Amino acid sequence: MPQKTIRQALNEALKLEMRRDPRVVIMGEDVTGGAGTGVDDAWGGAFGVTKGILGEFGRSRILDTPITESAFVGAAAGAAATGLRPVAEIMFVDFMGVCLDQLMNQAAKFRYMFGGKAVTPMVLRATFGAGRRSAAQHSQALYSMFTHVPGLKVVIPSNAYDAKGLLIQAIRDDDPVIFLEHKLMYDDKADVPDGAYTVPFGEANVVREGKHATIIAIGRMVKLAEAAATSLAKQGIEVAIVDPRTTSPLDEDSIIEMAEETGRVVIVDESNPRCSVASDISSIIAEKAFDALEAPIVKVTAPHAPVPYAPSLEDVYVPSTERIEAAVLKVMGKKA
Amino acid sequence: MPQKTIRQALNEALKLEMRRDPRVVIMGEDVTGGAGTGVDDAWGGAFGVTKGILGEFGRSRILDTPITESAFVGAAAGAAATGLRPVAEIMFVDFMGVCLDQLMNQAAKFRYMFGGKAVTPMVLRATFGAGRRSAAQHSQALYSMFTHVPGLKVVIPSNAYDAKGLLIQAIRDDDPVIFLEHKLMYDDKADVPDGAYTVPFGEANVVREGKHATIIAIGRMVKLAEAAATSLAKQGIEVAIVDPRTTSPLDEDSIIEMAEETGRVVIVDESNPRCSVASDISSIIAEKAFDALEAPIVKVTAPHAPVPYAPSLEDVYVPSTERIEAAVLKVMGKKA
Amino acid sequence: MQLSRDELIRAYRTMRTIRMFEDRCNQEIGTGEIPGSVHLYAGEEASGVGVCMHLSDKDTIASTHRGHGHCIAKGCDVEAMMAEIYGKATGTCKGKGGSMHIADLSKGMLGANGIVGGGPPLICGAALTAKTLKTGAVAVCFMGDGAFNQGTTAESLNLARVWNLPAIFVVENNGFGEATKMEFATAGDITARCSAYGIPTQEVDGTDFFSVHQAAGEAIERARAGEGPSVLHTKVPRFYGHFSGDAETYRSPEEKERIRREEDCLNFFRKRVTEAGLLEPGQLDAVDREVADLIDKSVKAARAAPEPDAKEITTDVYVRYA
Amino acid sequence: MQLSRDELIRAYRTMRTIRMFEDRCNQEIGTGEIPGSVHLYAGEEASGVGVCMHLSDKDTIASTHRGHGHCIAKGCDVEAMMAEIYGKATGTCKGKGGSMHIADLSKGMLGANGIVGGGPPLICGAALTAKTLKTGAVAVCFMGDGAFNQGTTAESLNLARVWNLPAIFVVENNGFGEATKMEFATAGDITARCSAYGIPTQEVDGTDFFSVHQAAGEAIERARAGEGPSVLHTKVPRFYGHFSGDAETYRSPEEKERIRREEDCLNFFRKRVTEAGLLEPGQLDAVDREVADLIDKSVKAARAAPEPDAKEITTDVYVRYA
Ligand SMILES: Cc1ncc(C[n+]2csc(CCOP(=O)(O)OP(=O)(O)O)c2C)c(N)n1
Ligand SMILES: Cc1ncc(C[n+]2csc(CCOP(=O)(O)OP(=O)(O)O)c2C)c(N)n1
Ligand SMILES: [Mg+2]
Ligand SMILES: [Mg+2]
Repeated sequence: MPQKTIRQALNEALKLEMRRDPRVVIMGEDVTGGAGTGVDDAWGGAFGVTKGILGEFGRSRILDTPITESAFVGAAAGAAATGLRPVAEIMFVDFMGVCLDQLMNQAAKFRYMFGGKAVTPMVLRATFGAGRRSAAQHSQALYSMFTHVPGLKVVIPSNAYDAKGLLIQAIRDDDPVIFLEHKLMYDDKADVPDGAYTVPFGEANVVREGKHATIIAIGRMVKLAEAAATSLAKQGIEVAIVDPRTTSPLDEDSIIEMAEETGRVVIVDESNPRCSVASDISSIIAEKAFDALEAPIVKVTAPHAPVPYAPSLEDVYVPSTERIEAAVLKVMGKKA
Repeated sequence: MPQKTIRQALNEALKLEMRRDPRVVIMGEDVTGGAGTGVDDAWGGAFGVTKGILGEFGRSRILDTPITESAFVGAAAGAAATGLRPVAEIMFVDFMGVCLDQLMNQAAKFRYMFGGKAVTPMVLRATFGAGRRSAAQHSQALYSMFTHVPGLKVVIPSNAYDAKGLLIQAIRDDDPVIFLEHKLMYDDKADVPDGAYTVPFGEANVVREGKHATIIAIGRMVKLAEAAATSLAKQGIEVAIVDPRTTSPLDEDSIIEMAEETGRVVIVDESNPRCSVASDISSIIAEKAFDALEAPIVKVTAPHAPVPYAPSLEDVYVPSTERIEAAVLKVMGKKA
Repeated sequence: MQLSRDELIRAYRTMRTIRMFEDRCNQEIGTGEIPGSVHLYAGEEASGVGVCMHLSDKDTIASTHRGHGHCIAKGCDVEAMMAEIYGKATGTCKGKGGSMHIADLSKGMLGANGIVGGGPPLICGAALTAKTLKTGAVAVCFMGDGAFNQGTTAESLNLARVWNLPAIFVVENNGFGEATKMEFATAGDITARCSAYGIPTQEVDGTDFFSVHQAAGEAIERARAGEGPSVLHTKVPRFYGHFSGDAETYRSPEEKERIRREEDCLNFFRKRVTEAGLLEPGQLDAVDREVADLIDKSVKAARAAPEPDAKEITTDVYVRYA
Repeated sequence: MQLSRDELIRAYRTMRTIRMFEDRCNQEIGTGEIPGSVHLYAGEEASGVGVCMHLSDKDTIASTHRGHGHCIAKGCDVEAMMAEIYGKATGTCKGKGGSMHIADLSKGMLGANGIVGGGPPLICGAALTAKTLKTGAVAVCFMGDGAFNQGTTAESLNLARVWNLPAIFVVENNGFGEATKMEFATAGDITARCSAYGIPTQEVDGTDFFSVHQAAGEAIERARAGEGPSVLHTKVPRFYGHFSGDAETYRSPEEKERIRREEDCLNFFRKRVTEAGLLEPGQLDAVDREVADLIDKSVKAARAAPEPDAKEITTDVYVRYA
């Protein structure tokens, strides 16, 4: 199978769905880029994900916007409720601060408020995550906040195969979806089929089996967990890794099953710790796998602090393979 | 001691601090009301909390605003960073959707981003909570989202005494504070001294001692927990009740201590369940009081759904005394 | 624009339906049977109806917290609306939304909205749908003078112009945002602020159905012809307080009486059509009786209707979840 | 407004410092030693400096992602700024903020800002502080033409007028928001859109220090006199790409060269003051050398400075927590 980057996988997903369904449109700041300059498709999105779409589909299907997130996220919601299937792009998820209402109070609540009579098939793509020396306003995770919101689905792919399948699912899905792409992972490669396929929501991926401990990891943390697992395997410790892929819906069954199998759980989540996906999953396991737990769950997260700029700080801020290894040893009652 | 309502207690707190410190100013929509009509102080805030302040302090200290939450929440942040101590009012916390950026990415992050050189003593007051037939966009709790945000303090008083002391503390505090008032509780009375006093942040209140189980309850849920405890006492079940009062900072020590004392814990939080304060506290207890827990923690929360309008739905949506009682029985291994 | 007798009757009936619906809501709020609070549109009828007379179910409107009038003008079922306000299972939204969230997408009604300024971005989206799928439809956003100041409005005006959307923004200026006068809260001039975006903007007397109808017709025609957005700035009176719990100490009873006497769009309409000999007073009286019956029936039906079942709490959150 | 020789030298020195700082950042980005990315202000110097020449440390400014120039114009320490950009403990923000968050409240610099449109509300607050405490200070918000469309800007213009704040909004129109032309993204006319709020608005050539200085002086004088807000709309060129990683395929190298040749505010300034006999070329050359030394020293110091200690991760989140 051809190896593709996450960027390519996402680009393919968008093109395939745009070919398949004329109602799919893209909107966002510089999603083509160069508007008004005479040069077409100058950027293709700040991270190049939407590059080349203008050429095939024209400006009626991919729309550059002014720098007004409330207007175009709301437009995506209003368009979705009236018959399009828009994919809006927010460059950095941090910018949701200026337009949260249109996602949280409008799109996500339409169906319920309107008694089940609205369908709002919009996708909001955004980059997230620390590690790029982008400081406090361009590095947040924020998916914990979105997971809190009923009516919204939250998708966080950890590899190129899932990225493509989950994005196609998101576009075909009839509910509003926030789709979060880690900005350090666009060049990560995996085997990705050329055709269209979907990865269902609410189905965790068991990335690795292992009998001694279970790591549940989100987004880029899956990769770090795999590195930790490889290193731990050399010490004879076999860890299972579960990637929920979507935090809403959450595949509780698989998570609990895997937690029960080993009785020892580490959760790795790069977001801030309070009211986080890590604490959410921890609380679910602690309640539903109570009898099976042999040791307290250990969470590996960012600290309760904004993301710092300096590399010497950011590198310690983000969970690392070393911290994951130490957490596994701790949950197994061993010294690091 | 005089009995006062929460409304009166908050009003007193504001007046006392405005007398004490000329830098304290109030701003918000209709915080006086009637601007431009020739009638002064027509509303005193949508819930009457700021009534009577205009008369004593004049329009330079209490400012009506246009309906532009981003502008005036940001103005509060900018004013705080330059020498005032503003108290901004958002009528319903749900409206934070339109202005979250100014709180989350600006005020809460200034100090960190600026290397510890900024002080942003602003208070954002807002009403929250379900039960008033106000439907999905006027009934949310949202404190779980705010608790997630580093740099922000989150205060949720459960009675008039705390309300006054916590608001005075919030105004004197040098960090940005979101202060959440349950809209069904403004007429709740308690003994409230006339003078100024503070209730410190990060110190839970042990509302009731009890050896069989521990209830941790937030905001209005404290009252329901007390009713449940009274009813359970008749059955010979003695439950302790802990009111964290502030979810950020959170008094982990008291919570863990009380959890360890009984080994059986119920958490009552009226917010949506995912990535909530309930799951946060549950996860902390499950990890730090692991050996003491005799049964899985039980959370009593709203469902993962927006707040419905119809009384027949809303009354079942919000946690009730009955559900709390049932949860205590469950955590004690008894049938309801 | 010429209106047939049938159209005139329809316009009058719709405005009268709104008026009686609102008067009755106000009355029923007093009985304590309506669970929530309501924001009444009485006095503003000619604005909503003058615009919506041009629209079909394919066209979309977005409304506000003060949404009953827009819903009725856009064709929502009046009985279901009343049941919704009573929080009943037979309501437009099965009782889940209430007064502030009445919506019926089959009628092109994208919802009342509890968020001031929530509608303008949404209507850009509805207009984009029409433009992209070439349906020939237009999208209309109603908003208040208070909502006009929200950042979302400014952004949406800009976006609608930049994307050249078939969108009409109707600023219903009733002089108040809650208890605050428009003049206090609004810098400069609403009409000028809209024109500066390069958007055709017209100010009209919102108590005169015919002026609104004329101006709206031109704007909607431009939109359907691909000429992009317009703004209509209608000046209207607000007969009741801001919401059902407003003691309205900032406005004298005399002033309210004067407004009801002198600025009633229904009186103006009746006078105009009867004096011009277009309709007989008796025809209008008949409409009044029919509407009164409808409202009465709606209230009775709403009272008798079942409450939604508790199981409904967790339905309709998603189309599909898991 | 008359400027003394010292003031002219100061203006030139500040503009030259900005230019050299930015050129050097651009160069050092190439070496890979600067951890993050930068948005360079080169070309726009006369706008920031023309305004800030009127301000003291008591006055507050809010800036943007393109903030180095505003920081320097407002008196932030250049060495500390460079160290900040290098992510060092000696930086303005101890390395925690980086290029997009340089702030120094002791200088009245309320921060660069990573959120487009983040500044206008904040500056309303700083202006409110001045007004409430009667400090006589003013508050100035710099923003780009892209930021001008954000809802926060519209709301802030309205609020500043309604509250009659001593606030000046400087729209630095460099013709681009990222890779998108201003003309594509902006409906109507920026100047007209501001005037419509009833706010005195002046459009000036932002490459002409003297025009900016004159217009800013008048606006700031009005603000200090209690006459409320003003807008300055300065037209400026952007010498570099949007940010350090921008390949700028949407602008030809020839066009960039032409702009640098024909629209350089520093050349204009030099020509004007030397031709008018106000300053000698030699004086300006001396400034150039001094500034070059300063920038050199800054880079060397930044390179040599220690990184922040890992313990700093959780400090400065709160003044006090627990
Ligand atoms: C974002 C937001 N802010 C504040 C409110 C509270 N609120 C409800 S209606 C209203 C006044 C709106 O005024 P206007 O837009 O003129 O409409 P009108 O009520 O006059 O019809 C306010 C402030 C809200 N619902 N949403
Ligand atoms: C809320 C928000 N949206 C988008 C961005 C991404 N972004 C950074 S700079 C920029 C362009 C800003 O244009 P303008 O205001 O004209 O300033 P200039 O870069 O031209 O100086 C954009 C879109 C952001 N930082 N914040
Ligand atoms: Mg109004
Ligand atoms: Mg620009």
